[in-house]
Amino acid sequence: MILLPVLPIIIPLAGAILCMLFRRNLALQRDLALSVSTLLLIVAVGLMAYTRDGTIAVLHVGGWEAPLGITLAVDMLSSVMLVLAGLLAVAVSVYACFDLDTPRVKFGFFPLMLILLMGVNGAFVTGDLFNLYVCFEVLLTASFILLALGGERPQLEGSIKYVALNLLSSALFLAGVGILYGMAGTLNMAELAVVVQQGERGGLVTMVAVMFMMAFGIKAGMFPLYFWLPASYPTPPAAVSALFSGLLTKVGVYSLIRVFTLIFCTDPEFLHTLILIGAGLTMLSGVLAAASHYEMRKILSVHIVSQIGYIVMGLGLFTHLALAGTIIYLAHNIIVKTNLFLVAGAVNRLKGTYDLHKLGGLYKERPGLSILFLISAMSLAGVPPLSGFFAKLTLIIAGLQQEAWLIVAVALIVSLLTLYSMTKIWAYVFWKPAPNELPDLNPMTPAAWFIFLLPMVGFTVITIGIGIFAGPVFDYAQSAAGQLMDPSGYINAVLGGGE
Amino acid sequence: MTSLILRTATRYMFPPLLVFSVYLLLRGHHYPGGGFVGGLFAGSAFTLYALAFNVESARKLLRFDPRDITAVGLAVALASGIPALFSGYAFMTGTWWKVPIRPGVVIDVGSPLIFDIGVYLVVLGVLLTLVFSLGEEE
Amino acid sequence: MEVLLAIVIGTLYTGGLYLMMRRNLIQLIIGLGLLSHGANLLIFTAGGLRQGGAPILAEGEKMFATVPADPLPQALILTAIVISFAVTAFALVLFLRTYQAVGTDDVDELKETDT
Amino acid sequence: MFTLLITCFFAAVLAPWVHRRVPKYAGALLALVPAAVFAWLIRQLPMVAHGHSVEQSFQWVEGLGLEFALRLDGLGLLFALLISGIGTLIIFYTQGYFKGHPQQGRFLMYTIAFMASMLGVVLANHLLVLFIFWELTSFTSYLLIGFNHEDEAARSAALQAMLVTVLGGLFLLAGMILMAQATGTWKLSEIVQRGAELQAHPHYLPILILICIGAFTKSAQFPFHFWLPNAMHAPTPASAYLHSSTMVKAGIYLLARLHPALGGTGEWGAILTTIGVATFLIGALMAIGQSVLKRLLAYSTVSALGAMVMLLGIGTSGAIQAMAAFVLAHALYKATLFMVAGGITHETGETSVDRLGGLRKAMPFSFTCAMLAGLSMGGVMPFFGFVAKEVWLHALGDYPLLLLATVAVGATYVLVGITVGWKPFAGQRPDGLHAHAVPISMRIGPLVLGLGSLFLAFFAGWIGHAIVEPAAAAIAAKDLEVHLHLWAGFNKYLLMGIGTVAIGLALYRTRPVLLKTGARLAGFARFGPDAAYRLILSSVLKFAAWQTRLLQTGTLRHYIRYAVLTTTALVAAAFIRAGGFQGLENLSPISTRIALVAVLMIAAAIFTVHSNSRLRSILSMGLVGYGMAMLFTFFGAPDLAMTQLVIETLTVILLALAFSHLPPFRHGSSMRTRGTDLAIAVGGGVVVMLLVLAALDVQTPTAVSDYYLEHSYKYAHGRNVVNVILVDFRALDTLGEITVLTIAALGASALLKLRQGKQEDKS
Repeated sequence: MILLPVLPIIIPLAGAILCMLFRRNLALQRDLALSVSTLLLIVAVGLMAYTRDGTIAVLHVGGWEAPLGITLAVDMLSSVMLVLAGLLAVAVSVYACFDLDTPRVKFGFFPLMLILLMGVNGAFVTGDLFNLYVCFEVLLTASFILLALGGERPQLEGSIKYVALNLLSSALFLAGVGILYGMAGTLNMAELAVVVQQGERGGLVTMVAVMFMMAFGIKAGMFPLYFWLPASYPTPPAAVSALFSGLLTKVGVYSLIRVFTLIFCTDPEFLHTLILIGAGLTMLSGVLAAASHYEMRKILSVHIVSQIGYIVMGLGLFTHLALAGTIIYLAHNIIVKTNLFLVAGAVNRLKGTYDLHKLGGLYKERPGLSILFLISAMSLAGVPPLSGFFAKLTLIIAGLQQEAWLIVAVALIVSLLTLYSMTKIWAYVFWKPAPNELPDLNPMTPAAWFIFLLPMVGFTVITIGIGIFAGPVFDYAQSAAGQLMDPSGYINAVLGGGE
Repeated sequence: MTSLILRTATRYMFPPLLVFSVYLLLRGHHYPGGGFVGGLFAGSAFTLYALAFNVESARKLLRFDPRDITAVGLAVALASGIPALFSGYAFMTGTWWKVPIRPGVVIDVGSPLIFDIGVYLVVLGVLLTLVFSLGEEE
Repeated sequence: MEVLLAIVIGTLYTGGLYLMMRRNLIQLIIGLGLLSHGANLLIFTAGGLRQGGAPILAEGEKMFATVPADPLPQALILTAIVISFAVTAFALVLFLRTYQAVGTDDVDELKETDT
Repeated sequence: MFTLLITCFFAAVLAPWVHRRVPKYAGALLALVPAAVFAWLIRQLPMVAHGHSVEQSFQWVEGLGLEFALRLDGLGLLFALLISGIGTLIIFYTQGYFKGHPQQGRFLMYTIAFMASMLGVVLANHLLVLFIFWELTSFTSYLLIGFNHEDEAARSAALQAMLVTVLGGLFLLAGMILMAQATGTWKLSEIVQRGAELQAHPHYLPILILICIGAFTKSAQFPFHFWLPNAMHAPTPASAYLHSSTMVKAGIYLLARLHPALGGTGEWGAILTTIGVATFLIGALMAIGQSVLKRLLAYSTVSALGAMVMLLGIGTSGAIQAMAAFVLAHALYKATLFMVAGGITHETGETSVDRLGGLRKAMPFSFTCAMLAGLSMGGVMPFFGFVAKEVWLHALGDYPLLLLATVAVGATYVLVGITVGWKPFAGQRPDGLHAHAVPISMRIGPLVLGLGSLFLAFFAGWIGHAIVEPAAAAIAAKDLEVHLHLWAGFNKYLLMGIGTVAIGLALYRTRPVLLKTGARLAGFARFGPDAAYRLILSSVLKFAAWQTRLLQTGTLRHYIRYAVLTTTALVAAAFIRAGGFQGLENLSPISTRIALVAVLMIAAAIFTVHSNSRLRSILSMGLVGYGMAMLFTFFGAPDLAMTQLVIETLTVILLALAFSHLPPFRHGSSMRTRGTDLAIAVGGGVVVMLLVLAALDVQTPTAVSDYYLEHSYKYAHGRNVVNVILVDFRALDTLGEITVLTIAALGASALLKLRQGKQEDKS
């Protein structure tokens, strides 16, 4: 374990540096991005295999044993997140080869994407709170630029909201880190966990915990902090939206899960109840917003919010089963949501618009694309036996076990509304005849179109696969949740010298 | 701002500022200073130059595209973590070599110093990228 | 002393937040600047104030004679300062570009993407 | 069984491909699949009739207790036979109905997928497996109802059917999970043995209600019945299959299946009987006023479904037998009538009974089938409908009111039977009505089922013993003997049957009057559940739009307000929860120079906020930064001070550079807004201040720093500990940090250049 945990950070960085050095060679950048993403996926799978039996891969960067230096620690949750990030990177790289305008590529889409991945991966592997902050800044800065790069009015407007609120969140995060350091004298999350458990100043811990909840809540897109998301996510090209929707909010959620299972579990009665309330409101508010929009990407964007509610619901319930549900939901959502954005991008590619009122007739014209959309949409709505069904099922069983009637009721109603807004897209874009003859704008050859669709096919196969092989998936999530519920393994691995 | 006094002052200030920045970089490990401040000072020297004359001539003076300097700096910083791997240590473990500069005087040169040089380059490159492109904006 | 600094921090946060809620883009940036000053000072204060000198070992010494200031918060703040400089610089350009594209620096008028 | 299901789904996936290869015989070819299933089921018949069951199971999601468990018993067999048998005929029928239709392949795919799902529902032995297939039937039904997808009405009907059934499905899911938690098992075969345990559980009533809602929505019980008539926008083969003979019976199946577990209590009887009777009557009443063929049939289906629920609610052995027999009889005649109706519409393009007539010559074949089915529906000797009606009346012997209702409703069935089976074929053909005989593929189905209604009646005894008895035994969870007779002797029930037919004939005579009354009463639909559905849907949408407008205002300032307010409120709540301050300790003395700097910083900050001039505002912010640098110097942080100084200067320069491109401050806010904002901001500031003070109270352990101070020179070869931390101890942070720097600069320059590039493009 001298190298493996740090590879997800340094591989994309190295790739990005190469891209920057070969600024002018766009073809090379594209190939680089693709190969780096593939390499990342391989590394992630390697880490997953290594941590499969519950071992935690620990690396003390610089050879400074915890808590002196920065320690990277990869557990099952981290490695599944890394694998998903890798998958997403590969898919988006392939997709981006066809769907991006040259200026955007020229001004650094690929290096930025790689840096974004570096930040995201860093957030997943790090075991150090301040390092987490740095990783957040890395991925945020990269995302700011990716968002704004088009330089068009909506993108710029969206970027401003995105930047302002995320910087506010960073300031909160930083303040929280500072206070926590002042209190515990360490930044290592495992040691923080130990100190916080022992400390008698529970009240202060709870206050700081709330700050972290808010800081990550903004990034994750929770109610009532999510408003930057629908303002900004629908503005960039589909490749960027897909990348964002799949990764950025999920890093926020991941961090919430990490700190609220490892460090801030001293006062679940207050904190986790707050999270649960937030989860319910997030689900509801997001899905209602989705019901009121008539633009494909906007609907999908506010659905991100609503889905975050489900993911966080498991954390709020804070039981073994609920966390397993959260993990399945995370994985499911990353795959399905990204895919929906890619499909939306493909629709736009064909027809030049995302407007539900203007679109139509694609069921007749493009049966293949229709099926790709339908499967993902139904998976999102939780139609069995796709991935979304098992994710929701686990959460609902967990909720009923806790007799948390209200949140279960909300979750069920929201899933009906999700179904409603997904069928809305389906009815308007695919079933309804096109109101005006829309020209087919697709200049791609059938072969290119096929490659363009490949990532979507892959994701669709995965969402079906998760359903069919729900057994092993569930077992994995269950073990990962077990690690989270009993963090002593993590703490010992990090502080006990590791390897 | 482009007054004669500033220009003349800049002409005299520029070389010492640059030297000072390198000095800050090198002594940073033991005294206040380091890559950040060093890079900032070096950057400030060029910024001053750009303010006194114009961006065009500052670019000429620099010779390299600041973006390349940044990328190279980042590469140096990243690469400084690699040597440790060859001796079987964790990534970024400090590796130190004794370098005799004069008979009898031996100084420690280590990978963290190389890392700091990377930082210096990045800060310099970044500052100039920003200043030059803002300065070129009309 | 700490109480005094806490008041300073509180003021910086108040000022920063207030400016962020104004309508001008520039005020938004200045607000962010104040906010990051506040956060840095917060880390500094919360990390413990010690007037024992800089954490720099004098030439020839092997140990610190008196307990110097805590070096770790300093390193953190240094990182935070540089990051916030970078982000502020980018935000500045972004705002500039937005002003040029939209023709206003009034935050209230930037609502095309919502609703 | 598992293989059968997989084969069916596989066939569904292959259907479009088959259709592309052999467009003319796709239906016939694909019909072989359900036919094979049917054959297999028939082979199991003797075994099941002896009370055995076929079981199969393997693990799916062990952690959740989800086993893919299947079980074929009497009840499942009855339904599975209907599903596969009618399925075979329908798929074959489709070939003719959709002749030359480009999307026939897709229709076949959906239909076969539906069939497989439906088989899954009746074969499942695990609650969740049942639920999965249950949802799949809703989903395939959506695709089938919306098959004519360019028609707005079809789309909205599809959505309605799906929303209603899926809503019910969600209730069902909750009920199932609670039931599993109450009984400790997911297996249906075990749950039905734990009825007593379940009925004593405190969650019994909620479970019962949840399950009932699920079943009622699916089986179109009042007040959820409205989706079924609207679902008639589906192509006729789908209506005949899903919305009369199979899918709508899924709810009935579920209630029957769970009868041993949930049934037999007062609550069960009350809920099922009330809803059943209401549906039974309302369906019949609504059917009277209809003239569109399919809607007429749909309402009579609603009524029939109500009857089944009612019989289950009564729950005596007799009622259960009657229900099982009626399920069979109803499926046979109703599917036939639908297929005939489809044939008529297919050939004439006409949907309303009242514009049809005189078709007997053009469509003799359809006429025959329609008569057979119509008579069975009317409960006339010697049809199976009659046999079922006899048992039914027998079962209601103790309930005079229900008997009365049954006679009344039975009369409307007679009316419907005549209206569909006789009316279009008799009398004069209206002008301009063209008709041909239906193609062969569309004849087989109605013929087989129509004749089935006749023949089964003659083998009533055997059917009763082999099919109805095992089913009824499974519902009642005890052994019972079923004796069905074509001729049960001359008794009062026979008289009632005859009376029913007579009243029905009389009703048919007065049909024009009834239609007029019906039309007059149509205004009441405004208060009906269909209207309620629309109202609820549109209210939800309105509320959604309202909340979105309210929250997503587009104004950044509001978003910041929400964030600051929430944070402040929650941190304050946590502060209060912690019991406020515990007193301040460990304070260091105030020195004058620091106090001066602090005051300077506060003043500069206030001036920054207050100033109306950009330059002064920025310069005073710079002053704050310099104040920070001074503080850093005082507290032993020379590196920090230096960096802060340079960075602050650069920031001011950058801001000033940018200013030349920006206008001066123009947009003020009202005093009130400013006041509110100030209050919010002060709240935020105060909370942060409290946090800092609270944090000071804690003795800071500094083991890590102490290590750094002690070993920095020894192990990391550096005297400047801060620098050593940056480039060695925590070098990874620095690496991240310079990455941020790099991309921020890159991004800024790209943004600036992008525009220059654009301008070049334009010129």
